[in-house]
Amino acid sequence: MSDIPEEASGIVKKFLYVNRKAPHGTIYALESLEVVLIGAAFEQDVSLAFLDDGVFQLVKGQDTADIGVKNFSPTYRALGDFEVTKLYVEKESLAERGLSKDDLMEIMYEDEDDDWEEKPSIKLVNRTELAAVMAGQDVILSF
Amino acid sequence: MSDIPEEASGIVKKFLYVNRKAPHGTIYALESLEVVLIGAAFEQDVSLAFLDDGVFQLVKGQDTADIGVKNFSPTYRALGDFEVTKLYVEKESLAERGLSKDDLMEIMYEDEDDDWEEKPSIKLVNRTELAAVMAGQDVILSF
Amino acid sequence: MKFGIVVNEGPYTHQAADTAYQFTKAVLEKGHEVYRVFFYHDGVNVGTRMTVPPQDERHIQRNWSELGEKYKLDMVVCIAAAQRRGIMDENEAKRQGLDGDNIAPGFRISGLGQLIEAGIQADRLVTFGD
Amino acid sequence: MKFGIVVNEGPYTHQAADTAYQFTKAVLEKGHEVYRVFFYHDGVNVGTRMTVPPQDERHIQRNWSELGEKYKLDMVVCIAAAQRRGIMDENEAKRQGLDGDNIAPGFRISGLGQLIEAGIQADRLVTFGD
Amino acid sequence: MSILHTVNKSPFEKQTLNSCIAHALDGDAILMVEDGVYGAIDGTAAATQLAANKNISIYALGPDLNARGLGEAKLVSGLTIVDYNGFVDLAVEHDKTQSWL
Amino acid sequence: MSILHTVNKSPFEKQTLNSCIAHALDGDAILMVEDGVYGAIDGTAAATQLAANKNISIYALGPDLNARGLGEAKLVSGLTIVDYNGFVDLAVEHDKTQSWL
Repeated sequence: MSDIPEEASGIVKKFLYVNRKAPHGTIYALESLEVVLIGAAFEQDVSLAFLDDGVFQLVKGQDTADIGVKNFSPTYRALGDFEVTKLYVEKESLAERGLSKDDLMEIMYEDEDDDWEEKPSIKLVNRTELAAVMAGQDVILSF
Repeated sequence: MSDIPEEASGIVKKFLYVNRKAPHGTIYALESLEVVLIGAAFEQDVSLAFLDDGVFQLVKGQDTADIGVKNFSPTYRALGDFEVTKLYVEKESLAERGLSKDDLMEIMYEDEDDDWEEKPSIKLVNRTELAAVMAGQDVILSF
Repeated sequence: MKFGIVVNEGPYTHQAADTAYQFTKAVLEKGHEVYRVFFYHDGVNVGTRMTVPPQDERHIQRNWSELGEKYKLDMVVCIAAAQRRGIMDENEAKRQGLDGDNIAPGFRISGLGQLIEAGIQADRLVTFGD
Repeated sequence: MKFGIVVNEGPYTHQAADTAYQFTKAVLEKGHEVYRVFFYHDGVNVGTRMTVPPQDERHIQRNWSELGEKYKLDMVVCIAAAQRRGIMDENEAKRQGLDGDNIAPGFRISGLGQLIEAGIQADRLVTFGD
Repeated sequence: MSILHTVNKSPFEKQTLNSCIAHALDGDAILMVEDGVYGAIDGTAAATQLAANKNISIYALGPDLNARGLGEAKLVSGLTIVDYNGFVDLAVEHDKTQSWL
Repeated sequence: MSILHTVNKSPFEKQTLNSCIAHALDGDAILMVEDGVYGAIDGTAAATQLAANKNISIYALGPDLNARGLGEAKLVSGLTIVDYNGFVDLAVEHDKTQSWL
């Protein structure tokens, strides 16, 4: 039962967090985000995929005051500060739900390899491209 | 702590238990059946509806030994002993799932008003007929 | 009008326990009566006093306990469902030989008959679940 | 080969906790290694010692505790998920000012980092949930 | 003997709304709550289904719409938005409630 | 980099199997477990979808089929039935596992 600290392990894997569920109706979106934030400290190669009802997690203007539940949606906009900068959003999932890119939050990060230029974290991909993203991973965590 | 009402209230309501979920994958079918069994002591006018994936609850030949889970399906056959004799099964739900009446357990009851003749508890109904059954109830419990 | 409320999912995982709370609160504030709140399936998990959610999140059990106290609600946790999920009051824990209990203030453990009775006695039975 | 196992649903309500158990047992009996079993979301509810299922049903917590003891498994309950759902060990209960704890033998409470670490260290990570 | 039907599942994930519509009768009402309110988005397959049922009143819970960022501009026409008090009123006005879980 | 996909939801209730099939690539495998095994019934809309994907291997967990009373005569052709040991072997043979929850 080795307890190697992550910096000593030297292993860098490609981690994909797959988000397929809507926010608020269930806790999976929120608790998935908590994994992503903690996971950021491990310096792995992290991507997030949003497909099916998971695209609803990124809809802008969420206001949970009247259901008495915490609004965690602003946290997605802070992901760049945790060096989580690859958010793949599936076009087909958006279209089936009557959504377009304009319905989503603007999520940016500062690219340290490009003079800290602000760049969008959301990458719109089609189903075929997303399948390729999935195929290229080492570890897939589904929520 | 007794499940038997302290005194007969005299009220007889039409209770419908709506079963829309498959057995074993979740506990809803089993715990719904537990309500039906306890409820039988209250001498209400009880019906059960099986539609959508709920029709899978009545499939014959279920053998749960290898998943290590209790096989509660034989209990449906004992419902007649509890005077629960109206099991409405939706034809459209069966057909969509590649099932016919022959795939279902035989569930019988003895009709005390007809010289204890054995009669089938399962009544196949179409969607329109089932909607009418629902409309005619006083209390609907969904699982 | 007299309402019965059925809560079929546990705290935080599904919104059902929250919606049921908001609905029950509205029922009471509008002057209706709540005959009973019955917690079934994972809903029994609402009734543990051991939850400690983050400071900036709602405390679902405490919300229910406070609503129950304010309006003298009869909040019943199903015994069969509770035994499967580890919700115990002092009597049950003793009977089962356990070293402690975890039921929250205002909740009581009883049988499924209490659900049927709510269906008989209430004018409307409203179910919240998954 | 080294496996990591993630269990995301609680006992009895979803089959996930059973399937995860059968899978983990098969992994071990085939001679593979299990780096860690991580209980997240409602999966933390598997780790309460207060469940008393009917005599004729399987005892999910006990199954896991026994498997854990036999193979010296590292069975970790996520602390954040556990706090929302009322699963406590002695230390956590003390820290939170609670009057008792409910964690089952063989389970320990720790952080989400243990899940990431399992993803890094294991050759295969397999998730069971709803 | 009219029914208030509640639907709390996304129609893009589950068949629940379809099944509810198929079993609702004239004079009944359908109230979308929790993730069920995603069924109120205009221009989707679910919206087409809703529109085909003229004699069933369609409601959605405002607090759940707001939580999910669904402003009125995005919603199907003919929908009535209610709050928790309105939910209670609907339960009173109809003879019984059926939750499509 | 092939994937073992697991699906544990009934295709008659949820969109999960559809989505999985739409994202699986040649050489991947799909294993139906728990209520997912209902996707193996022949002559349904789900079965038609499965059959259209020739280069993906389809498996179903035998213990879950038995629990649900689904004998081999009722199942789609070209399906391989495995037990928990077979599930472990599939996880070993593929580079990673994706659970469609």
